[in-house]
Amino acid sequence: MVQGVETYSHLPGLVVLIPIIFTALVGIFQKKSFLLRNWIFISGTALTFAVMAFLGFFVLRGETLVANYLVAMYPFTITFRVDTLSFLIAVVAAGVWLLASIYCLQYLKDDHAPNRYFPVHVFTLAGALGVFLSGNLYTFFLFYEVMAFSGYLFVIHAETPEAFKAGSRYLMVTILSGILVFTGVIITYQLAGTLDLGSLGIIPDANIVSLIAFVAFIIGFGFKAGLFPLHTWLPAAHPVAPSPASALLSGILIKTGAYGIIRVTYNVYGIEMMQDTGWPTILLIFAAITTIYGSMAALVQDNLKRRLAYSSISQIGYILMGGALLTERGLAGDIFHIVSHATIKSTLFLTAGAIITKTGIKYVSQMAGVGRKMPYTMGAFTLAALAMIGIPPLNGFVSKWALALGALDAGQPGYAVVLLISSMLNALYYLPIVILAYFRKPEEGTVLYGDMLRYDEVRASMLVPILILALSLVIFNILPVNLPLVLAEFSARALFQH
Amino acid sequence: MIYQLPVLIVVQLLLGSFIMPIVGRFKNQLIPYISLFLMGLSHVFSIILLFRVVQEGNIHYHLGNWAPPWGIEIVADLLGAYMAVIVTGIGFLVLVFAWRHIQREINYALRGWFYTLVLLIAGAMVGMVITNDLFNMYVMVEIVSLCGPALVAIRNNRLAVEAGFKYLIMIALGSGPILFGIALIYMITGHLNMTFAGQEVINAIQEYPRVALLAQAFFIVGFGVKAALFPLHVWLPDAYSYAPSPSSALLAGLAAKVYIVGLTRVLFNLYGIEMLSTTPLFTILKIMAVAGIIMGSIMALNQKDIKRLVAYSSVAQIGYIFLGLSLVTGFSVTGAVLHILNHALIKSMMFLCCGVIIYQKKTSNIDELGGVGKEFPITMICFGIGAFAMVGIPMLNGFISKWYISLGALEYGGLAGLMYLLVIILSSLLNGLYYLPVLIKAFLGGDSQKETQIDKAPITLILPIVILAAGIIILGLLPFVPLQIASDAAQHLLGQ
Amino acid sequence: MAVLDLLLLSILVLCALAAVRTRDLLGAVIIYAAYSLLMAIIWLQLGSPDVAITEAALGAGVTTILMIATISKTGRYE
Amino acid sequence: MREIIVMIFLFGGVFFFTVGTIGVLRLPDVFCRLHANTKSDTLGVGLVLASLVIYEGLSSAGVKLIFMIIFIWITNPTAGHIIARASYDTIVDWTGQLARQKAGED
Amino acid sequence: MRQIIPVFLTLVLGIALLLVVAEMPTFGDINNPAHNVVSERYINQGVRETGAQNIVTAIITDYRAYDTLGEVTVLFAAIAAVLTVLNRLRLGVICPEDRERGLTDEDAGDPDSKDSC
Amino acid sequence: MVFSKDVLGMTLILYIFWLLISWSLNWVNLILGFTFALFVAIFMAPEIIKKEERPPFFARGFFFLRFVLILIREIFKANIQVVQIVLSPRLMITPQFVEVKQVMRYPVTQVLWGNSITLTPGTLTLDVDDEKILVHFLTEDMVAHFPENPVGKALVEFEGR
Amino acid sequence: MRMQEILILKIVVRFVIPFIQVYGFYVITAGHLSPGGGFAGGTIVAASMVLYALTFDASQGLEKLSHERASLFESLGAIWYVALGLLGIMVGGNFLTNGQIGIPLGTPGYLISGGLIPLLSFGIGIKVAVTVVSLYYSLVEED
Amino acid sequence: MIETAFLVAAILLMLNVIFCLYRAAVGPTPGDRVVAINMITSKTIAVMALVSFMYHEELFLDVAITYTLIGYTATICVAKYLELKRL
Amino acid sequence: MAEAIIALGQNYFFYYALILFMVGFYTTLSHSNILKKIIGINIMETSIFLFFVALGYVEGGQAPIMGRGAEGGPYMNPLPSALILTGIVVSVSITAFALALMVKLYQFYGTLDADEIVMLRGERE
Repeated sequence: MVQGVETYSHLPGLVVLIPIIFTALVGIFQKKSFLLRNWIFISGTALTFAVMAFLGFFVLRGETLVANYLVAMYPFTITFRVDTLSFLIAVVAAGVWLLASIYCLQYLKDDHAPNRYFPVHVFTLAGALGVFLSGNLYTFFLFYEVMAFSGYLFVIHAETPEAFKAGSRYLMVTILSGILVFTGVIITYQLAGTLDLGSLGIIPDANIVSLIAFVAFIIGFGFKAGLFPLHTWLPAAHPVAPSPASALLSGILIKTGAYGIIRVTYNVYGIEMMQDTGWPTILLIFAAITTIYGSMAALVQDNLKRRLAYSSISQIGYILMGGALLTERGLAGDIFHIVSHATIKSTLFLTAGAIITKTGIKYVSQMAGVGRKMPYTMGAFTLAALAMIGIPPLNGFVSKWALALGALDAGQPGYAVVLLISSMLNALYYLPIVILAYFRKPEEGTVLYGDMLRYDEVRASMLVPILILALSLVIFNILPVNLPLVLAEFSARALFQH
Repeated sequence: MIYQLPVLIVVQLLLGSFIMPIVGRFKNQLIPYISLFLMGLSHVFSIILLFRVVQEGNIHYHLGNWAPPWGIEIVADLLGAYMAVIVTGIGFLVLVFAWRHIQREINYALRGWFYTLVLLIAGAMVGMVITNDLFNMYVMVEIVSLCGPALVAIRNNRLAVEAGFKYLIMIALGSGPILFGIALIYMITGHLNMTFAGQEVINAIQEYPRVALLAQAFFIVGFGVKAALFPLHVWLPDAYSYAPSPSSALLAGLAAKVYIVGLTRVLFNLYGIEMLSTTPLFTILKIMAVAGIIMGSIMALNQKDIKRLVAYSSVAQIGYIFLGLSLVTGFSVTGAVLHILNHALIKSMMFLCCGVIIYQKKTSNIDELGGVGKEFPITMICFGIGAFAMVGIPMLNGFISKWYISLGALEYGGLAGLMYLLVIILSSLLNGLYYLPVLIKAFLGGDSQKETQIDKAPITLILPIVILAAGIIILGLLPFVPLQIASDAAQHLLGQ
Repeated sequence: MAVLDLLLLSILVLCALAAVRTRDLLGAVIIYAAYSLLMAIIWLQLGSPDVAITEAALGAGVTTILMIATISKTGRYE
Repeated sequence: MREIIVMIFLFGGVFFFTVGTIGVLRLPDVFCRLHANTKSDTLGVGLVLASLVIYEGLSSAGVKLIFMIIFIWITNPTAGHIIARASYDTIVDWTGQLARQKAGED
Repeated sequence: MRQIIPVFLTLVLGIALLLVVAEMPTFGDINNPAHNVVSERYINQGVRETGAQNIVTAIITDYRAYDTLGEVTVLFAAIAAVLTVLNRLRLGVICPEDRERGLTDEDAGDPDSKDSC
Repeated sequence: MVFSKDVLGMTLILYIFWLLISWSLNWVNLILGFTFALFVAIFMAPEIIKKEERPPFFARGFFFLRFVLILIREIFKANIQVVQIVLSPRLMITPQFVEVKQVMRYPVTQVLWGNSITLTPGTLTLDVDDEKILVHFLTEDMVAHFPENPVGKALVEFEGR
Repeated sequence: MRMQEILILKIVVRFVIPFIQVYGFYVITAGHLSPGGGFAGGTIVAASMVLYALTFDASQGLEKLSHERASLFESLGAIWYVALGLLGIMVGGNFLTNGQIGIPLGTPGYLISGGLIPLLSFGIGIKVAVTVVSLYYSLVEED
Repeated sequence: MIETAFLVAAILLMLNVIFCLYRAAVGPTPGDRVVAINMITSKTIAVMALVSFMYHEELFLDVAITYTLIGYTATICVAKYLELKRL
Repeated sequence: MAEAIIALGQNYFFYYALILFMVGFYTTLSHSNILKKIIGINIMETSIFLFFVALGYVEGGQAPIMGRGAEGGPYMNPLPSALILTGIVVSVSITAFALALMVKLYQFYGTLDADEIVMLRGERE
């Protein structure tokens, strides 16, 4: 693969445009026919995924796809730029999205407001893909806000008081995050005179103003990502959202924050300045705290989705840590962990959703016997939990390995220790669930829907996405070429090119 | 003929208002159509004028063929032509809106006067933005000032009359300082034409520095009262919230902006960039603008009435414009000029949305607006677009101007610049905090089972809102033309 | 002339103060009429008879009467 | 010679004006003050303007002055009259009684 | 509090003005900046150029007649505002919905017949 | 008939007024003045001119002139009296209201008489109608001297009685 | 006691009003020769009408000058002004052109001089007079 | 010489005006105030005439004429208001 | 300070205008009575007119009316007078409108006191 050939192509724009068009289509047709709506819905996400995957041919050829729109409006130019990093995360996002879409057809069958959910679901995809494919900070910020505000509709979907409460918090965080990112963007523009993300390091020199911008970026994205002191919205928002939405929120949307931090650190400031100034150390420390804190907090949660949400926080800690280590292998692990965590956490949330639909169980303590009732679902859950803990050959292991290597490269073995501790804590809060589900008999009175002991799996349309996701945890790692890892390494190398 | 355009726009609007009582004697029903026609015509003229100005530079028009220092000169420059387009365009949309809406808020015996006053105020606003003569500007300011309270009090209930009276008193208190400032400028320069006076002021400042400073202070205070600069805004919430919605849209969207343009012209044309960037008054102005941005937002937070909320948000937005102007950098002035347009669009649209809500629900209390979004999705979506534009979401026009003002703050440099940036950012947050609950309540509150339906309001109510919302989006996506004009106008103002 | 000017101006200020301080609104308006009378002389002193004649016509004929008309429609005392 | 006449008329007028002013200050109630107003002021204006007429002669200004004298002499008593009329109904005079009762309406 | 703010503002204003007046051009001086080429032309050429002896009238109705148009407009605005506020002169328009309620064009003239708002 | 004798007379008076005020014999001035005088006369004559209210002014002009002269003399006297009253250390006044009989026949002469009373010594007219005049007297002795007021006599002569 | 029963006032006002009006018209038309002009003259004329309305009754005056008629005159006055301004454009000049483009100025010092100035003053005068009276009636009129 | 006399007369008249103003300010009834204002009006007319002769500007007399013609309108207005409590 | 005193000797017109301005300003702000506020505004505007016209004064000048024989001497600057004529009209218009609003306010609230009106409004709301 050769890096650096830029090809002008409208395909990235198309990728973002398709979901928007399908949002409109879903919105128009959902009154007409239930079935038609579903087909349009699925085909929209599928088409997006297909086009996204098609971009892979170019990326694997080493080309960087660039598309500029509204050039005259500089600096408000909408630029898409697909390099390996963008492609990798975006294609995972699109894939997870497609699966979540298939899943939610069944999940939201008896929902109270499907007419809101389905368009928003597609529209948020546009936002997320726009963020991942953006070629300059303006585009990034634009789609970041679009995605964030449509994510609000995920959070408050249930329209319960808790949902609104969580929604308010989410909204607050979104606005704060938005304006902080805005601050960073505008200071960047002021300092650099450009917003282009194509080069490595556009900020000319390190001074107090650029530090302020950096901090603003970090805090802004940290809000979104759930960095330790800024994470409070996350455990509130994830449980109240519908499960596919939680899967997307946790799997994809919070990754935009991490993605943004990577972009800012490596593309806006550049590795040299970061290494010279050592600013990312702040991030590193907070990331470590986040890792430990998330795991510790997850231990004491009884609500399943809440536990998963805290787990997400802890995993975000890994990701940010990988970015902040400023080593190539650490970055590769970071990028790969974005991918792997996206799949793992989506799996976990989708299974949690499946469990909730079928049994109504929301708490870990009630989960006894679920394994027997829903073996496939619980199997997928187990697989994902193991991946999260970091059992080889699951992809969680691969990313953690790479991260640990990165930490060692950076000469900071302490962070590898943090990884280890966190992994152990992961085991401590995931394995009990599995054990409970498989080896404990349900107590009397906890039966919510039907017989807990009878085999009663969810419908295939929900099960298939879960299984595909679970499979993807393994499949890439047992193939001869671990394609995501290769791509991650490649993009990490690209970001380290001087 | 095209050479006569600048004055024709003004005169035809004024003439239109003069003939209204005569039309009313013979055929009442013609009044809306005539005013719509005239407003539309002047919009077309303004656009032609703008094109002309863009192509060929400023149009200097000498009233009565008297050369400038002796006669009155109209200079249709970019800023003026641009404002004329805004004024007539939004005025047209407001008139379209009012055509069916005023039956809710104005006694039918007074509706003809509403059209008369709208034409008057529009004519005076256009006349004010394109004039190059200090005293002529004062006269036009006074017409606007007189029509404003009348448009508030036309609702003829106790609250509206009280608000109108407060508005009138404050505005009259403001016109005194303006005239005094003109007198002082005349005293030290001997000219009323801004170009000539500006040339003289450079010399006069050496000899009479304090007089020049005092004149500046008077201009700022006078126009500040009229444009509701923060500590002088006391009339604003009542006036905007008790006025009929089309009036509110007109006053908040246009009148306040026009005053700001007047102040801009006076200050920048007379004093020149060097003095302005060093004058202590601009520091005070900056502080006032910042206070306005923060306090306006904070006061908007706990409003129960949707029009009042939007009105308080005006205070904050006007603070933005003043901040942009007082920073006196290329970007910030561009941003301020741009924000004049953007805020005009947004605020007019939001008040018109409030008008639709009042038309449909006969209430403007936020607590009673649960689920309005489901009942009138188009209106509330437009309202949401406006709110998001205020917050500064990209792709909406509010972002662009906010961007430029922030850039200006950074360009201003130093810790102060960062502080202004912080204020702008903080205010975005506050904007979000007070607008989003309304939207959430409108779309998600109330009876969730209510079936979504198309707005029942007449098309003439929906259409202006939709056009304005489309304008917000289009100007957010493609801000090229206004941006170019604004930056050229800013360059012109800054004398570069 | 300056003596006359100063005298006139002083009386003018006195007049303004009296108009402002009078509790009886009718009295205030009447004194305000005197204010405009003195103003007219000052316009003459300053050599602008046009303004003086306008002020004369207004002060004697319009402003005062409109104010009294308003008082007659409202109340006389503060 | 003419100047002396002018001066006499002028200061005569001023004298009567002064008397009127003192009267307005000293006299006890509206009606008595009106006496000072109507008589002294009318004559005062008349004398001052007449002095100017003498000074100027029958030019356009003189004619204007004469017109002024005529109009003042017509309107000033009328004004006094209607003030008295208006006060008559509404005002308690200086002796503390309603003016109307004193006039023998009983 | 109510009294303090006006007093304070007035005092500030007064001090500012006091300081400024000391600097102003001398009253009545022919060499003041205000007596410049503009007023010279009005005085010297005014009669020839406008035909009016009274230069003030020449200015308000010829040199600066546009201001006078504004003045006329101000008066028009004032009377329109007063008639509006006091509801004296009807200049009504009947909207379609009013017509559905049974109002006719004749009603547009009558402010008291059926209240619409 | 619009152009009655009244209208024309009024026009003439106003025209003279115009000419004296404008003090110019330019032809435009003449025409314009006449136009305005005529305009005002035509518009105002129905309101202004009521023939039955006034004695024949022009026929008895001499008496009117005499009345005016007597009036001026009386005004001087009145003012001297006011000076005496006002400038005396103690106010020697005994104000009182007295109704006196109306002697005039025409409204116009009643008005002239009323205003003359106001202008003449120590008296102030308060009310005028066909039967009586309400007069405010400044001092006691003026009440006694009131009937022999020369102005009244002159005015009665002017009325032609 | 009704105001219109005050004989002295009634007759004196009736005597003075025509003179005021003629003087007002003089001030209007001779505005370019002597102090005054449209506004002052119009106000004087208006004062005469107000005087009339005060002395007799407002309702009587209102019959002569109803609000409808007054607003007609106001509009006509303003339109007259604008029309004279547009005349400037007709003859090839700018708005409100007077002597610059071909309008004869006449001899200074006479009533017909100054081109359009007397006409403009006349329009203003009419408008102002009617406006002031209309203001008075608006404020005074009983509801 | 004669101008000085005019000036002195005008100043004396203005001094009178101060006292009239005192009456206008304290005058217990509106009637008193109106009387005082009436006196001020006539003094003003005289002063105006004097001023016009001091400056040799006979056109200033137009202003004085205006006052003589309409100066008592306000008086009538007040009187009518006092009598009828309306206009 | 010394220069201020010297200037007082010459610029007394300006000083008085400013005093009047302050009087009007203070009245408008501090008086709660509506009519007083209106009078205050009028005084304020008049003071500005005074100031403006005083700018046009020329020592020993004639009124700017030509063609009266005695030509030649310095003339007053006619421009301020011309401007002030317009200004006076504006001021009267504002006064008239304010008075109309005042009548209406009295009809609605039954008082002329601004504070009381605010209080009454608060009660009704």
